[in-house]
Amino acid sequence: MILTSANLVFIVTLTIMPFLLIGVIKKIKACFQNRVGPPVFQSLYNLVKLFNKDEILSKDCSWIFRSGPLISFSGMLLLCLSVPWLPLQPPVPGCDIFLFVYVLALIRFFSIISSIDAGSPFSSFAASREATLSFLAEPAFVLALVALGISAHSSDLALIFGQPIENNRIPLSVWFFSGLALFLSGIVELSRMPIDDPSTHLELTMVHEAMVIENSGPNLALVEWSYALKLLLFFGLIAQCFVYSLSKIIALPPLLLPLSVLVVMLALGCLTAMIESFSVKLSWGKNPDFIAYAVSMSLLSSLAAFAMNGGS
Amino acid sequence: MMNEVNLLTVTAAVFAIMMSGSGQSRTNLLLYAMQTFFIALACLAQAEAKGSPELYTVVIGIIVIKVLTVPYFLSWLANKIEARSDPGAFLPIPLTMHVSILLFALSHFLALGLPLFKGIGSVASDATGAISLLLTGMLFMLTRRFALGQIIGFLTLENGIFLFAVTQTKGMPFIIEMGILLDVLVAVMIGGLFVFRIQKSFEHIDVTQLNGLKE
Amino acid sequence: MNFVTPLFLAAFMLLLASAVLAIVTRKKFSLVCVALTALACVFLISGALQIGRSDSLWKLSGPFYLGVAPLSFRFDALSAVFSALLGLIALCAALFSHAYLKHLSGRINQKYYWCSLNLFVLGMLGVFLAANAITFLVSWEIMSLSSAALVVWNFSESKGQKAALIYLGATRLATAFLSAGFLWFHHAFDSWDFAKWHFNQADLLVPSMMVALGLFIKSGIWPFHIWLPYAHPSAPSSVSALMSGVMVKVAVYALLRFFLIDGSGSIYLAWVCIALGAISSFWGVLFAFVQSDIKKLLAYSTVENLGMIFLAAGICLYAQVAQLKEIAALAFVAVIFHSINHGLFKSLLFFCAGAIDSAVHSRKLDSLGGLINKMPATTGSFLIGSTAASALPPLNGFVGKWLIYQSLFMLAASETERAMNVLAMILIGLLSFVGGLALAVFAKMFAVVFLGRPRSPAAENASECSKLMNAIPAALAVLCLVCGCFAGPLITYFCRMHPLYSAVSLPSLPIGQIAFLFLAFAIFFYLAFLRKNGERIRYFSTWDCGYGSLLPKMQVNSQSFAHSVGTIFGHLLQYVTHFEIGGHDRRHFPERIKAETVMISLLESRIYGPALALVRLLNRHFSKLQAGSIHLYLLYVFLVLVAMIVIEVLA
Amino acid sequence: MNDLVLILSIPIAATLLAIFCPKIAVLSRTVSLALWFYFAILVYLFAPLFASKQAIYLFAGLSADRIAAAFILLTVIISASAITQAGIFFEHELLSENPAENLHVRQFYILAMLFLLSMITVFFCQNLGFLWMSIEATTLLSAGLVYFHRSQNSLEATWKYFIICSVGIALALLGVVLIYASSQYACSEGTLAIPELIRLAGLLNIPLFKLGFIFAFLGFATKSGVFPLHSWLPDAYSEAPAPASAMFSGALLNCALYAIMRLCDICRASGHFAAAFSILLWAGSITVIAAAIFLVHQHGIKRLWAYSSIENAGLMLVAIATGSWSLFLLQAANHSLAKTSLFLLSGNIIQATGTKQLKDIRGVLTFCPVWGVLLALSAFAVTGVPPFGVFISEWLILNELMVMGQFLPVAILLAGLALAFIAVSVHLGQILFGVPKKNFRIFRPTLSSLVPGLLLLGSLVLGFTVTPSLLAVFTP
Repeated sequence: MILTSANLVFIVTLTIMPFLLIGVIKKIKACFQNRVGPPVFQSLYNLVKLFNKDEILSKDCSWIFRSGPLISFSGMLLLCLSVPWLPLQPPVPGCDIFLFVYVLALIRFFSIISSIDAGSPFSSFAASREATLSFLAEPAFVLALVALGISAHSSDLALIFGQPIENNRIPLSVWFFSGLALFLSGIVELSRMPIDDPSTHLELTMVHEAMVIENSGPNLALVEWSYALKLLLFFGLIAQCFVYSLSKIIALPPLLLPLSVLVVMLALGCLTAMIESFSVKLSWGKNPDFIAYAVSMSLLSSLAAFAMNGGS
Repeated sequence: MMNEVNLLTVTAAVFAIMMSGSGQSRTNLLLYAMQTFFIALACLAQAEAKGSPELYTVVIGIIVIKVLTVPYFLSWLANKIEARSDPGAFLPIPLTMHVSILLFALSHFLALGLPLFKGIGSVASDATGAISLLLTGMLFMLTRRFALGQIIGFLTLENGIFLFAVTQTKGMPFIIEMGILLDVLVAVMIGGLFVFRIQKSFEHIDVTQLNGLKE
Repeated sequence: MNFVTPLFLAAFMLLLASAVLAIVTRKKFSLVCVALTALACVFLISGALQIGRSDSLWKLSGPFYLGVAPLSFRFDALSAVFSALLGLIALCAALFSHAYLKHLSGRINQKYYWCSLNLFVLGMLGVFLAANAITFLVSWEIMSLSSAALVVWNFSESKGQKAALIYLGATRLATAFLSAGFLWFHHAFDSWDFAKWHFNQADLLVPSMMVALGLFIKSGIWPFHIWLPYAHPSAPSSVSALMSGVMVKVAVYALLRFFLIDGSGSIYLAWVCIALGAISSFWGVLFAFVQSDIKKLLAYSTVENLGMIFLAAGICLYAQVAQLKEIAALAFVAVIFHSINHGLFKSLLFFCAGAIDSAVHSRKLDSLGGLINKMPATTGSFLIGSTAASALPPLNGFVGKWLIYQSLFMLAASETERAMNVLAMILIGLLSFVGGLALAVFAKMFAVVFLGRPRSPAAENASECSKLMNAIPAALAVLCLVCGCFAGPLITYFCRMHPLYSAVSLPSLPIGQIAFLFLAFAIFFYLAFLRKNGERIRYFSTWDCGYGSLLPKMQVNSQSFAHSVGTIFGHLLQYVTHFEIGGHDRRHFPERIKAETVMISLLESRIYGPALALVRLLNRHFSKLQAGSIHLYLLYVFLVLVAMIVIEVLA
Repeated sequence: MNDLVLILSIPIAATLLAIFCPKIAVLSRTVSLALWFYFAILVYLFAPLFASKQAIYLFAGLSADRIAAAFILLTVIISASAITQAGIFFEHELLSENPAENLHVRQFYILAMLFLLSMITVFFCQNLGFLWMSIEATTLLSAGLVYFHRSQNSLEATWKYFIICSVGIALALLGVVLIYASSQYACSEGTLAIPELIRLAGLLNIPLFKLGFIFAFLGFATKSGVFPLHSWLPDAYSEAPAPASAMFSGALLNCALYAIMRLCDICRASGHFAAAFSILLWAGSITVIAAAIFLVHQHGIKRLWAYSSIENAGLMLVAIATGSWSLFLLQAANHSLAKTSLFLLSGNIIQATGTKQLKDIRGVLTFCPVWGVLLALSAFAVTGVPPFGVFISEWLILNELMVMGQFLPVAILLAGLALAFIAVSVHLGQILFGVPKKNFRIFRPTLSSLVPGLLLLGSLVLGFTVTPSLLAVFTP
C-alpha cells in the first residue's frame, strides 16, 4: 500500500477515531451530568491495560467462548477495510450490501453463542435479547442500504459510497432518510440508549454489557475494541449519508470531504451523547415500537429511491 | 276376451290389496294363493288368445308351484315356527291396505304413462294390475315385521312382474318362464330355510330386530 | 464412450437388489445392503458426473409398460445435478445408518429399514430421471410410500404412526393434484412425454396451478407444511436427512423441469410462488424458533428454506415473463444452488442430530447441553452446519441467499412494474428479517445443545459416537465450505443449464477472498493477542452474582431463549397455559401444582382441524344411512328406482 | 357340446366329491388342485379364442367371446386362490376353540363349487333371460356361504343379502321383460338373445328400452353394491368366511357388473348410449365418493375392505361408462387380484386374533411381519398406489374421462380416491402398528401368505406390463 495522504487519513481514522468517538460520547455525557468525566482516550488506555491483564475463564466454557471476540474483532476490521470512506476506495474490494450485512450477522452469531458458552443465565438472557433486537432492526438496516443501492444501481458498497460527488446520482432524500434509518438502527445495533444502557451494571436490563459479563483480560479487550470499530463503521456510514445529503445543498470542496465526514462523525457522537442524557431507557416491551421508527425511515428512503429512480 | 284378462288381473290386484290388509300369516298366504290363481287364469286366457301350447305348461307350472306348493310350504313353516300374526311395522295394517289402494290408483296413472306395446290392444288396465301387484308387494315388504311377511311380499312383487311379462309381451320364451318359476321355488325354499334358522337362533322372526350389523 | 446409461442402470439394479436382499436374506444382510447401496450411490454419482451437458433419452423396452406409456428416463444436466445430490446424500445416509442403526437396535426392524430405504432412494432417482408423466408418478408414489414406511419405523410407537398418517395424507393429496394436472396436460398435448409438454401457454393456467399445488404440498410450503414437522422428526435421522435434504427437493426439481426451464405462460403462478414462498419462509423460521426438539426445529427450518427456494422460483417465473433475463438467470441459479446447499447442510444437521440422539438418547433441547467437550467432532460439524443454515458467509447457505437477494435487488432496481419494484423491496426486508430470525434460531440451537452445562445426566455422561458417524457430517461440512468458498464456478455451471442463460453475466461474489482474509485476520489476532497469554488463564466458576453455585437448570433453555419472540408474535404463536392444582385442600394448601404451556398450531386448529371434522361429520351422517334396518335398505332400493325413473322422465 | 362337458366337469365332480368325501383334509387338497387343473383346462379351451376372433359356442344362448373368456379365467383364478387358501383356513377353523362342524365345511365346498359354476355361466350367457337366471342363481347359491359361521350376525347378514338382492334381481327381471317388450317392435316374436338385440338395436322401442335398462341396471347394480343399494354388501362380506368374502369381492362383483356391461352393449348398438353413459358415470362417481366417506370410520376389518370393494365397483361402473370394455376388464382384474389377497390375509388375521373388530387388532407387523407387509401392500394395491395394477387402470379410466371432457367426474373420482386412500391408511396404520391387545395364534404364517403373495405379485405384474396393444385384444 502506497503511503499517500489519503491512506494516511484512512489509517489515522481507523486507529484513532473509534476511541475518540467513545471518549467524546462519554465526555459529553459527563458534562451533562456535571461530572468531569474520563479522559477522551480513556478507552484506549483501558485496552492497553486489559491486554496486559490475566484472564479468568469459567470452568464450564469451551473454545467457542474465546473464538467469539476473536471473530468479532477480525470481522469488524475486515468490514472497516472493505467499506469506502467517502473519497477513499476500500483496500478490500467487492464488498456488496448483503455480504456486509451477513458478515455482521456472522459476528453476531459468534458473539451470541460465545456469550451462552459459560452457561451464565445473565449473559444468555442478554444473548436472547440481542438476537431479538437484531432481527427486528435488520430490515431497517438492510432496506436503508438497499434504497441507496437502488438509486446507485449497484449493490456494491464501493460504488454506492465511494462515488465522487459530482457523479453521485443518489438523490438527497434517499441519502437523508437512509442516514436517519441507519442512525436509528445503529442505536439498536450499537446497544445505545434508549434501547440499551451501556453504562449501568444491572445485569437484568443490559444487553451488550451483560453478554460480555464473563469476558476479562485480553478477551474483553478484543470485545471492547471490536465494539469501538463497530461504532466507527456505523457512524462512518451514517456520516457519509449526511455529508452526501449536505453536499447536495452546499457545494463542498473535494478536499474538505474527508474532514467533514470526521466532523459529522463527531457530531453524531455528540448527538448520541445528548440522546443518552435526555432520554430514558425504554422498557423491553416498547423496543419494537422504537425499531418501528427505524423501519419507517428505511421504507421512506426506499420509496424516495423508487420515486426518484423512475425518472432515470 | 280382453275384458276377461283385464278382469282377472284386476282381481289378482284386489286380492293383493286384501292381503296387505291382513296380519294373519295364513290369511295372507291364502290370499296370495288366490291372487296367484287369478294370475294363472290370466295366463290361461293369454294362452288361449295366442294359442301357444307352451303357455299352458306355464299355467300348470304356476298352479302346481305357486298356487299350491309355495303357500302350503309357507303355511307349514308358519305353523311350525308359530308365526301366526304379524303385528306390522311402521304403518298400522289397515292403513297399509288403504295405502295400497292409493298405490292401485297410482299404478293406473303409471300404466297410462307407460310406453306400452300396443300390439295386443288396450292393455293399460292389465298393466295397472301388474304394477299394482308390484307396488303392493313392495309396500308389503316394507311394512311387515316378520321375515315370513317379507317372503310373501317378495312373492307378490314377483307375481306383478310375471303378470306384466305375460300381459305386456307376446309371451316370454318358454325356457325363461319355467326358469323363473324354478327360481321362485328355490328362492322360497331357501328363504323358508333361513326363516326357520332365524326362528331357531333368535327365537323370533322379527326382522326389525335384526339390526346388529350397522355402522 | 458414454457410460451414463449403464451406470444408471447399474445403480437402479443395485438398489433394487439391495431392497430385495434385505428382505430375503437372513443374516449379515446389513453389511451387504450397505455395500450394495453405497455402490449404487457411487455409480449414481459417477453417472451424474458423466452426463455433463449432454441430453439423452432411455426407454426401458421389453415387458415393462405402464398402461399408457413405457417406463422411460431422460438424462440431462438438470437431472444430473439433482441425482448427484441424491447419490451423495444417499451414500452418506447408507453409511451413516450402518452405524446409527446400532443405536436403534431392538426397536427397528433392519430388514424393513433397508428395504424401504433402498426403495426410497430408487423412487427419488426415478422422479429425477422420469421422462414421462406416468414414470414420474409411479416413482413419486414409490418414494412417498417408502418414506412413509420409514417414518413409522418404530411399530409400537403411536407418535410415529400419527406422523406417517399425516404425511401419507399430505402426499396423497399432492398426488391427486399432480394427477389432475397431468391428465389435463395430456388432454392438451396428447402425449405423456414431458418433452412434448409446454407449460408456457396461458390457457393451461389451471392444470399448471394443480401441478404446482401438488408440488407445494410435497415440498411443505405454507399452508401445506404441517406434515413436515411431524414426518421429519419421526423418521430415523439418516432418513430425515434424506427426506429433508433430497425428498422435498424433488418438488423443486419438478418445478424447475416444468416451469422454470420451459417458462410459465402466466404471471399468476409467479405470484403464487412468491406469496407462498415468502409466507413459508417467515412462518417456518418463526415456528422453528419456538421448537424445543432438535429435529422438529430442523424440520421447520426446512420449511423456511423451501420457502426461500420457491420465492426465488417465483421471481424467476416473473422475470421470465417480464423479459428480465439477468434476473431470471440469477433466480434460476438461486433455486438450484440453494436446493443443493440446503440439501448439504440440512442433511449434515440431521446426521448430527442422529449422532446426538444416539449419544444422549434424547432430542429435547432442554435435556442437552455441554456436549462440546463430550462430542468435539460432532460439535465442529454442527457448528458449520448451523452457520450455513443461518446463511452466514463464507458457507454455502450464504451464497444461495445472496443470489436470492441479488435477484430481488436487481428486480427492485429494474425498470419493470412499479408494484413489482416495491414488492421486491419488501421481500428484501422480509428476507433480512427472516435471516435475522434464522440466525437466532441456529444460535439458540447450537448454544443450548453444545454449550453451557449438561441439563441432564444423560448429557453429562454422553460420549462421542463412532468414527463413521463423525466422518460423514465432517465430510459434508467440508463440502459446505467448499461450495461456499468456490461458489463462482458452480454458479456459472448452473447458469449454463438453461439454454437461454448461458450468455448472461452475473454479478460476482468475492466470497473466497473475504473468507481467506477473515481466516488470516483471525489467525493473526489469535497469535497476537490470545495465544500468548494461555499460561495466564485462571479458571473459576461462572459469575453467579455472589449467590452461590448456579444449577444447570438456571441456564437459558430453548423456551426462555425464545420467550421474547413469543411475546412479540403472540398472535401467531398462541401459547396456552394449563394449570393443574392438586391436593387435599386445593384452594388454600395446594400440594401439587403443575403448569404446562402448550402452543396452539393456528393452521391445525383453525383450518385442518375443521376440515377433518367436516369429513368426520359427513361420515357420521352417512353412517346413519347404514342403520341396520332391512326395511330401510329396501326403501333405498325403491327410492332409487323412483328417482331414476323421475330423472329419466325429466331428461 | 364337448366343451360344455369340459366346463361343467370339474365343478360338478368337485361338488360330488364334497358330498361324498367326509375327510376335510383330502377334500380341500383335491378340490384346490382340481380348480387349478380346471384353470389349465380353461386356458386350453380358450387359447384358440385369443388367436382368432371366433367366439366359442357352447349351447343355445351360451357362448364365450374374448372378454367373457378373460372374465371366466379371472373368476377361476380368484376362486381357485380362495379355495386353496380355504384349505388352511378350515384346517385352522377345525382346530380352533369352537370348531366349525365337519358338515358345514363340506356344505361350504358344495355351495362354493355350485356358486363358481353359476358365476361362470353368467359370462357365457348370450341371452338376457339366461343372464338374469344365472345372476339370480349366484344369489341363491352364495347365500349359504355367508351363513357358514352359523352365528346370529351371519344369519342377519344372510337374510339381508338374500332379501335385498332378490328384490333387486326381481326388478332386473322387470327390466328384462321391458327390454323384451321393446324388442317386439323390432321382430315379431321379440327376442332376448343379446347378439340378436344388438343386431336389431336400431329398431327397438326406445322409451320401453330405456325403462327396461333402468330397471335392469338397478337390479344388477344392487347386486354389485352401487351406492345406495350397497347396504347388504358390507354385512355379507364381513360375515362370510374369508375365502367366501374373497370370492364375493373378487368374482361375484364382476359378474353383476358384467351383466351391466352386456346391457350397455345393446345400449351402444341402439345409439342411446349417452343416457346409459350418464347414468353409469354418475352412479359410479357417487359410489366412489360415498364409499370413500364410509371408509373414514369403520369398526370391522372386513367391512373396511367391503367398502373398498364398493368404491372399486363404482370405478368399474365408470370404466363401463367410458365404453371401453377392456378398461372394465383391467380394473376388474386388478381389483380382484388385490382384493382377494386382502380378504384372504384379513381372514388369517381374524383367525389369529379371534376378532373382526378393528379396535382389537393391533400390532400385526410385530406378531407376523409377513402378513403385515403383505396386508399393507395389498391395501395400497387396492387403493391405487403405483406400481400396482389398480393405479394403471384407474389412470386409464381417468384419462378416458378426460378425453371425453368429463371434468367434474374426474375431480370427484380423484377426491374420492384420495380420501379412500387416506382413510384406508388410517385404519391400516392401526392394524399394523401398536402393541397387540390380545394373544395371537398364528397359524402357518408363511404357507398362509403364499396365495396372497402370489396374487399381489400378479397385481404388480399387471401394473408393469399393460400395453395398449394388450388392451386392444379385448376391444370387440
